Parts: sequence; structure tokens; C-alpha cells
Amino acid sequence: MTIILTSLIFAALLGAILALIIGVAAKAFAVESDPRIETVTDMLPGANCGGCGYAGCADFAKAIVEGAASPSDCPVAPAGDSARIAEYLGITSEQKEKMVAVVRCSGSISVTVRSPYNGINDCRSAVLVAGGAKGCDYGCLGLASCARACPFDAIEIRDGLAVVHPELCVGCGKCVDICPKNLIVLVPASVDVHVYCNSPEKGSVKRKVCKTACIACRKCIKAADNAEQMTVKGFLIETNYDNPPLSDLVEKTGCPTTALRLASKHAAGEYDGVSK
Amino acid sequence: MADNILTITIGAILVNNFVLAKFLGICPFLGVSKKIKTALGMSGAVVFVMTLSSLVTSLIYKYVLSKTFTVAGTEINLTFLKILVFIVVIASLVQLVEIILQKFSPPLYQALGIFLPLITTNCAVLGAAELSVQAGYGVLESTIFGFCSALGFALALILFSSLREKLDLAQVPAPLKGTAIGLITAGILAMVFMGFSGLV
Amino acid sequence: MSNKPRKFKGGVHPNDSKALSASSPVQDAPLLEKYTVILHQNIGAPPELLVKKGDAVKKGALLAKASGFVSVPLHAPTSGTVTAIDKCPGPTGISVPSVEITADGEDEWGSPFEPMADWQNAEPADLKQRVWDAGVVGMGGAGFPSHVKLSPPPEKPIDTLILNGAECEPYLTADHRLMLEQAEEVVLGAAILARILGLKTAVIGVENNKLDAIEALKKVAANHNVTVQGLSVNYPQGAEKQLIYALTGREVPIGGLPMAVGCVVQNVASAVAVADAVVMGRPSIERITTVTGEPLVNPGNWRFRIGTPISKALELAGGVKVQPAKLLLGGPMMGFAQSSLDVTVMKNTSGILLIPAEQVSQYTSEPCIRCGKCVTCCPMDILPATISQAVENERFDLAAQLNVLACIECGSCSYVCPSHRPLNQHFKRAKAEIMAARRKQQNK
Amino acid sequence: MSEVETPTIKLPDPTLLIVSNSPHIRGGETISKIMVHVLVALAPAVAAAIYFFGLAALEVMLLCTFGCIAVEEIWNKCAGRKPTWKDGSAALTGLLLAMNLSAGAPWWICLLGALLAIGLGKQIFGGLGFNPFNPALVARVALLIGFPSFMTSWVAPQAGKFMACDALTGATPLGAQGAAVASLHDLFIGNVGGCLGETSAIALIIGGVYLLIKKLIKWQVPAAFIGTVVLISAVVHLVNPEMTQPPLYHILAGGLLIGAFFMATDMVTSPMTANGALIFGFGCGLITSVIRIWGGYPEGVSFSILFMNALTPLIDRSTIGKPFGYIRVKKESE
Repeated sequence: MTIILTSLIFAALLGAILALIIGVAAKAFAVESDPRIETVTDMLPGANCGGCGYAGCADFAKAIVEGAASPSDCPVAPAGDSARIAEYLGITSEQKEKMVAVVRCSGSISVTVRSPYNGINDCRSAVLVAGGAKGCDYGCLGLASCARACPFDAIEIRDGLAVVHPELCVGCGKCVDICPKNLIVLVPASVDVHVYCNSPEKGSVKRKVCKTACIACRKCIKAADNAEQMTVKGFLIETNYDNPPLSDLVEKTGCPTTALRLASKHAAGEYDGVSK
Repeated sequence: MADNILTITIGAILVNNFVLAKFLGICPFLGVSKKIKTALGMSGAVVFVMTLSSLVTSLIYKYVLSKTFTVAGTEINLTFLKILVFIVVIASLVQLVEIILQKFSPPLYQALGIFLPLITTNCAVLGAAELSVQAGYGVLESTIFGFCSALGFALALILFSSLREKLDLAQVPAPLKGTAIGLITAGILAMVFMGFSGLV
Repeated sequence: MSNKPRKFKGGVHPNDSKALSASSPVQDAPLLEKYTVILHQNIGAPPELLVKKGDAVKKGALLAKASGFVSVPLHAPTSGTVTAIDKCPGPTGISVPSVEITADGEDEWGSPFEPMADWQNAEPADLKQRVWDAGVVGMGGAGFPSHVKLSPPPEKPIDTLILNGAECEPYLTADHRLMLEQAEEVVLGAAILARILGLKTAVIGVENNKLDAIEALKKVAANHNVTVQGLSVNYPQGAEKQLIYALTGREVPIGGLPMAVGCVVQNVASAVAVADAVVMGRPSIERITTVTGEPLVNPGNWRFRIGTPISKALELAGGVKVQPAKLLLGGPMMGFAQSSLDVTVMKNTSGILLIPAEQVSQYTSEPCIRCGKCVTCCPMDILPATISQAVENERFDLAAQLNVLACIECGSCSYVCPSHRPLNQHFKRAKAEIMAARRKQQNK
Repeated sequence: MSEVETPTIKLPDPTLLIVSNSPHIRGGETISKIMVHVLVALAPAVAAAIYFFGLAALEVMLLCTFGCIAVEEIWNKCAGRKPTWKDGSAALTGLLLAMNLSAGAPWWICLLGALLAIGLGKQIFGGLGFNPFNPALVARVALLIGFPSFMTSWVAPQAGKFMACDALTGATPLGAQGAAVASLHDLFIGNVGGCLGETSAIALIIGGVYLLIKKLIKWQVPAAFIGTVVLISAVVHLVNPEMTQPPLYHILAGGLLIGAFFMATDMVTSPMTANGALIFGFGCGLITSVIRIWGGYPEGVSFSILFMNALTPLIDRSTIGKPFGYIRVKKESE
């Protein structure tokens, strides 16, 4: 019996002494942090894709808790999650419209003039060598920098051209900064009509190097319900995403170079190799 | 009984290196070896904890646990408390290191993350204390043993983290990237360390 | 100046194949009917256009004036009318704004300034203004405005003027012929530049594979207190930092300019342009270019006016016997590959080069076997192999740590690499990414 | 100069002109040339091995070499990569592996060695250029620890007789004690037991000199390696002769020569910088001597090279040195 007693006393004594030392140390070197950050981080998808503009989900959670960001900034989280986070922290979060990326170029290898390129198979490296050795200085090089950067594999390279699949795209925007030719823009998912050309050059110059370039013939503006739906920028026409045209505009216009396309059809490849 | 200091040192660092020969402390060895900076930080923490814990545990063992008291007429010997006492001492030492690190170098504290408190459960630390008791080392020898095996741990960890940083740039087949190739490299390293067997 | 030149570490020895065009004297290219002058021919801001379509211009008249301190004016290569302000393919592969002048055949001078006969005691500031007005840029290939080099800030005193006649790139013989045939103007140019910088003397560095040029220069160098120094034949001897180290033993700091170590380096062709501007009162509108390469019928050196299309230059050299693999502007080690014959000669076009298929470098980017050849040959003493692996894994932080910014892109490492890895392109990529990240950091 | 308008001036077709980054010309070096040169350097040692150990040696060499090539090609096919046997690195690893086996090694040891060398030693890290350890030595050490009996069944040399293939387990010079110690002459020409590549010193020296002349290896590695072994064995021999053999014996016996000239200088696994190579060689020499004199194994060359291979990334990091023009950066920009 005494052996149990003494060992108990001894263990208690040892525990007490060590606890004392640590207690003093804890007081002397105290540093505090907010516990809510962990819980919010767990509620986020955890893809660390940086779509919200922060280094990762933990960083984003810290920003939400400090009120610097709203839960709906996360493009990947389903609506339910961001609502739950907002309610947990007792703040309001407005719903954002789903955005989708689009590569504004239709210049695949079969329709463009390109010089043989020998070097690193990466857009950001190729652009440093004669602008990527493509006839058109503004066109997509198709060396898959954006496809590799997309955490959700929503971009496919087909015949030397990057094609975004709208149904897979989450709109995190990582591909937008990667493209050295700034061809990729985030557009509302609801808009399906886009002009797949980004070159401000004159129509005659574009036609020499690319069969599917937009030659600013303005047929789409005339065929549109009202002229504001398509904006004119020098020798290039663009969809006006604040007041977008309906999907039937593509048939009504009958674009001579098929630069005006439906995103869904473009992704499915119905325009490949088609050029008048 | 007490081998001389030289054999303990070479033995603990090279021949039966804690990580690569005795396979103790593998989880921090794999967890922290992604970058050399964190590996150095971890090695520093482990050397500090192992040396002190070997000293304190050997002192407690020598003057308390191995003695037999007569309390109220009955003979009492507390050696059975050995593991519990060792763990408590190590845990409090680690807690101490954690507090100091959080105060004085938060980036290292951030980098080590979960692996700092995990030193408590690091079998290398407890192993050092236990092995020195089994080998019947005195206080000085077991402290040196603790310190040298920590150095062995540090050597293996730094060597391994520099290898992993080089492999980080290698085109390792996708399924093997990260920890898998780390384990394979550690396996080959352990095989190489077997070359030192019989040295001491 | 030390009399014995130092040897810098590293460097490679490609066969210089200068024999193709070294013996053919410089010929004046005949007057063409149309010149397409590229507007932006200098490092720094592009000049501001003054003429518009339909204007008549004299030879040497001002087409565009400098738009800032680091910018130079542009002059008409011949007399005629401006027929188009449009874009034409540029040497870096992107189409650039250009002025098209249709010659009227008279080729009548209309230079905006008079010769300065008595330059020996003209004010250095006037001389420098003349260099700026004549639009003189570094003709070694960079195209850095010369007047900027000649006006170092007061806290950086200059004690050495170096003329770069190394011409270490294989195939090129433009500077070699220039030094042989116009030794007098080279030395004269050196003296004028020395006077602008307030120096008594200057040194001309020439590689020892051009002994006849060294002799020609030595004959006339004495009367303008200029010395000529032979240099070991070792590419990239002509790189600014290596040339300064060879002649003065000083090391230009990474990211720093030669003026940081009290030196100014000018190409021999720029010196001749300065001499022409001051003594003959002529703006910089022409340059000697080597048109060479095995596929060419008869390679040689011509004095082209700026704006001469490459197609015309190749016609002068008799066209090609066999289809070349590559057409380059500049030398084979640092030149730009072209994909169009409509690019026109600029002030810094030192060579028009055709590389046959069997000599061309095919980058197949096999894995690096860490043979260390690139480490030993790198003149900037950095680790090309490790940096290229870091870039392949998009680890630009590691590349910056390994001092990729010190790389002068001389191409020696890619030249010796047995795995044919595009090391030079990796470093160009790394520098672009690091600079972009720093710019983003600054304006955040 | 009137320009005669020759009718057929042919201009290059711009659409065929290749565009790439500079430089546009390159030296003649290729990986396969380097590997072929190293194989040529190994030829004298191969000839000596066949001369002393007969056709059994040739059989081991062929098995290992083609075993390695086969394993690499199978791996490439599974990984969906294009065949890489043309660069000759698999063949070289195979031959070096054979050099580490004894003539009496059974066929399955050779194939298992090939699998370990190429599979575990090289392809698992991503193929040529990424393996931190010398593949041939990984296989040798694995086999040595796995099958000690097979790996140490040395065949006594039958100079000139090709068909002799009975495995007499004569001890190797390093393991020999007392009377069985081989004479320096035998060691020099190779008339001693041991691995295929470890016996004839003269053949290895010829190969080593060929490599040095062709600048395929950094001279610092063999110089530091052999120098350190000589230094330590000389000192220990002076202090107490029974502990170890004299330095010259140490050089000619065992795997030191083939290790120093062919194994340690493998470009992929040794440091790239010159002083890094010196440290590497010194480390190899130190550990080899320690293992040979005090260690449990008679031969320490393989362990020392592998240990220094593990240190190579650390050596590379610390011997990078400052780039040209670094000295003034501290004053000016920081």
C-alpha cells in the first residue's frame, strides 16, 4: 500500500514542479492568436488555388475573420459554404455571379501561319523568342502554360490552340495572369457569344496570317438586336458583357471568318478547321 | 562497463545512427526534411531537448528511481515509474522549447508547425534516455550519448533534407513525388550507413 | 592601364569561321528605291515622329526627334518622299512602327548640322550635344544611346575610355574591316570621345585573331595619344564586363553599369559614327554589316543605310546556294533568329547571317547530366545547370538566389551543353519573371 | 561597282526559317559521345578481366549490360517515354555493375543487380541526371548486404586459360592476412582474386589517364580520393604496421582505382564545382580508409562514394561561390 502512496506523491510532486516552471515561462513569453481562423479554414474548400487573391485558404480565412474579405470572394466554394461561414461569423455576404474564362483566339495551327519554333515548350518562355514565332503577334501559342496552370483541368490544347471548357471552369482566374498574350478574360457564364480574336491590326494584315481573325466587317453589329450589344475597338469587335447579345446572334450574323462563335460549340470543336 | 567517450560518440553518430540504423524518430525525419532551413531548426530543437532530457532523466534515475527507500517499514523501489517520468520530463522540456521558439523566432515556429510539439512523442528522444539507462551509463556518459545521438539525428536530417531539395527539382514519376521518393532515398541512405557497422 | 591583359574565367572557343568574309573589303551598298526605317532603334524611349505621309525629306534630314534624355533622333537615309508611316516586322519578331521613304534618286545631303572643323578645342558639352543630335547609339548590338554613356553622374568619376574592337562573335568581320580600312576615323573618334569625357587617353581592345587590324590601328594611334591592346581570343571577350576586367582588372558589379567602376565602353563603329558627326557633320544613317554564312553565294561586308531590307542585302550577296536552317541578325551566339526577309537594317545590326542545317543548334532539352561543363565555361561564375533546373520547375525564387540576374546571356553554356538544353532561354525567362514580380511588388 | 543582275538569285524561303533563342550554333558534345568515351576507357579493364577470369567474366558483363538496357527500356515503355538506350548511360551502368561483381557471380545475381541499378538506382528518381546515388554502386551495396556469400565468392585468376570456371574462394588481397598477402607485382598486373574490375591496376590506370586526357572527369576527384587514402594509410602504417598495409598496396588492391576513376567521377552524382570535387574526393578517401582500417567490411570504396553522393547536394550548395562582380554589390545596392 505504501508503495502506491509514495509513487503517487512522487509523481504529483514532479508534475507540480514542472508545471510551475512551464506556467512561469508561459506568462513570460505569451503570444495570442484568434481561434476562429482555424474553424473558418476548415469550412473553406482547401484547394489553395488563390482565386480569392490570397496565398491560400488559411490566409483567406484570416482575411474573412478580420473583415478584409467576404466569404463569397471564394470562386470555388459552393454557395452553401460561403453562406454558412458568413452566418458563423455573423456577417452578411452577397451572392456573386458565376464567372467563366474564355481564350479570345481561334488561331489553331491549321488556320494560321507559324514559323518552326525550337525551344522550351511553354508559352511564357516562347513569347521571349520572336514573340512566339507566330504570324499573328497577338495570337495563342498553344504551348499549354494556361492548361498546366489550371487547377481544375478546364483548358484543353487542341491543334495548337487553348480551348476553355465552360462547364469545368470555376472562374478562379489563375489562367488569366499566366497567359503572356493576355488573351484570357473572365466573363459571366451566362454569356455564350464571344469574338475569338484579340488582334487590333487592320483586317487585311490579320487575314494574311490567320483565316479565322475578326476583320471588323460589322455584320454582327448589324444583325444584333441593338448595336450596343457588340462594341467596336478600332479594327476589332468585342461582345459587350454588360449588355450581352443572345445566343442566336451567331446564326443570324453568319460571320465570314467564324471569329464570332458560341463558347459551348467552340469547346465541342464544331468550328475546328472550318474557315471560309 | 562505461565505454570511453570516443566510442560512444562515433557509435551514436555513425555506426548505430538513431535514424538510419536504429530507425528511431522517422516521423519528424520525413515530416520536416522538405527544406534545409526547417531541418536545421528542427535539429537545433532536438539537440537541445535530447541533451537536456538525457541529463535530467539520468540524474532522476540515478538518485531516485534506482534507489530503494524504506518508508514506513517497507522497501520501495520506483524503477517501474521510469517510462512515465521520462515522458513527463521530455514533454515539459518540449513545451519550454515551444514557448521560447514562439517568442523568439515565430517563422521557425510556423515552419516546424505540428512537428515541434511532436518531439515529445519522438521515439528518438525517449529512446536516448532509455538506451542510456539500459547501457548503464553514468550521468556524464548518458548526456554525451544523448547529445551525440541528437547530432546523429541532425546529420541524417540535414543530409536528407539537402537530398530532398535536390529531388524537388527532379522529374520523379508522379505517384512517387514527395514522401514516397523520400522514403526510398532514406532506405538507400540507411543501406549506406550499414557500411559503418563494425566500426566500433 | 595594365599593359598585360588579364584572362577572365571561363569562355568558349567556337571556330570563328570569319575567313568567309574577312578578306573582302567593305563595299558601299547601291542606292535602293525604297527604305523602311524602323522608328525605335535605341534602348530607351522611342523618338517622336515629325514627318507625315507625303513630306519630302533630304538625306540626313530629321525624321523623328528624341522624346527624352534616354532617346535619340532618327534621320532619313536618303533624299525622297515619305510614302508610308506603317508597321514592318522587327528584328525581335514583333511588328514595329516604321517610316517608308521612296528615294528620288538625287541622294542629296540636307544634314541638320555643320561640320565642327576645330573640334580639338570645342567645348565637351557641344561635342556631346552633336553626338546626341547625330543619333549615335552603341553599334556593338545593344543600341544604348552613346550620349547617355558619355554623361556619367558627378559622383561617378570616369578615368578610362575603352573602345571595343574585340568582335568575339564568330562569322562577323564588320568591325575588323572597319578598323583596317578606317583606322584614322576610329582613332579620331576615340580622341573626340576622350575629350568629351575630359580624359587624355583611350585604349582600343582588339582580339589577337585580328593582328592586321591591330597593326593598322597602332600606326595612327600614336598621334591622338590612344593605345591599342591585343586581347586573348576567348568568346565572350567583347562583353562589356569581360572587356573591362581584361583591360583594367576591375569587376563591374551585378546589375551595375561600367561607369560604376570608372569606365566607359564604346564600340569602334560608334566611335567612327562620332567622328563622322563631328568632323564631317553627318548624322548616323549607315553602318557596316557582314552578310555571311556557308549557304551564301559570295559573303562579304557592305555599308548599308538604315532601312535596307534583308532581302536586298541577300541579293547583293548573290542569294543562297541551298536553303539555310536559320537567318540571324547579329552574331550566331547572341543574334536574333528571323522569320521574315522584310526586316530592315538598323543602327545596331552587326551581321546578317545564314546558318546551314548541319551547324544549327537543335534544342532537344535532354535531362541535365550535371557534367559541369557549363559551370566551368560561364564567364559570370554562376551555376547554369542548377538555375535551368530551377526554372524548369518554375522555382524563380531559387533562380534569383542563384544570381541568375548576373547572367549576360552570352550563350557559352548552351554552346557547350552536351544535353542541348536551351539554358539561355531558361535564364531569359527567369529574369523576365523575377523583374515582373519585382515590378508587381513595387506598385502594390 | 556595277551590280550584274544574275538571273537566278535564290532567296531563302522565310516560312522554313527556324526561330529559336540564341545561341544558334553549338559545340559537338553529346551525351552518347561522352558515354562512349567512358566505355572505351573501360576497355582495358574489360580485356584484363576476361584474360584473368576467362569467359565467365565475359558472361557476367554481357548479362549485366544487356540486363540494364532491358530494364531501362521496359521502364520507359511502362512510363510512356521514348527509348533512351541510345545515350549509352544504361550500358555504362551495366558494365560498371559487372565490374563490381566477381566472375563467379550466378546469372540471377547479375539480373537482380541490373534491376536494382537501373530501377532503384536511376529510373525511380526520374531517369538520367536526377539520381542522387551512383546506380552501379547502389546495386553492388544492396547485393553485398543481401547476398554476402555470393558476392564474396572470388574466383582465383587463371591467366590465359579461358575455360577455367571453377569458383575457388581465394580471399581478396584486402581481406588476406599474413602469408596470403599478394605481391605488389601480382596486384599491378591483376593476377589476384577479386571483382572483375578491381584486379588489374595497370588496365585501370590506362583507362583513368584516357579519361583525364579527354577531360571527361574532373581531375580533382581521383587526385583527392587516392591522395587521402595514401596519406591516411601511410600515417597508420607508420604508427603501427600490423594495422594496415603500406599505401602502395592500398592503391593497387581492392576497388580504389576503379572507384576513384570511374565510380566517384560519375558526373550525375558528383559535385559540379571544382572545389566541390576536391571536398568530394577527400571525403571518399577518408571514409574508405576508415572502413578499410577500422571498419567491419574489408572494402570501403562503395560505401564511401555513396555516402559522399548523399553529401553532394550539400557540397554543391556551399561551394557555389560568388558570381563575377559580386564584391561591390554589398556596398552599392544593399
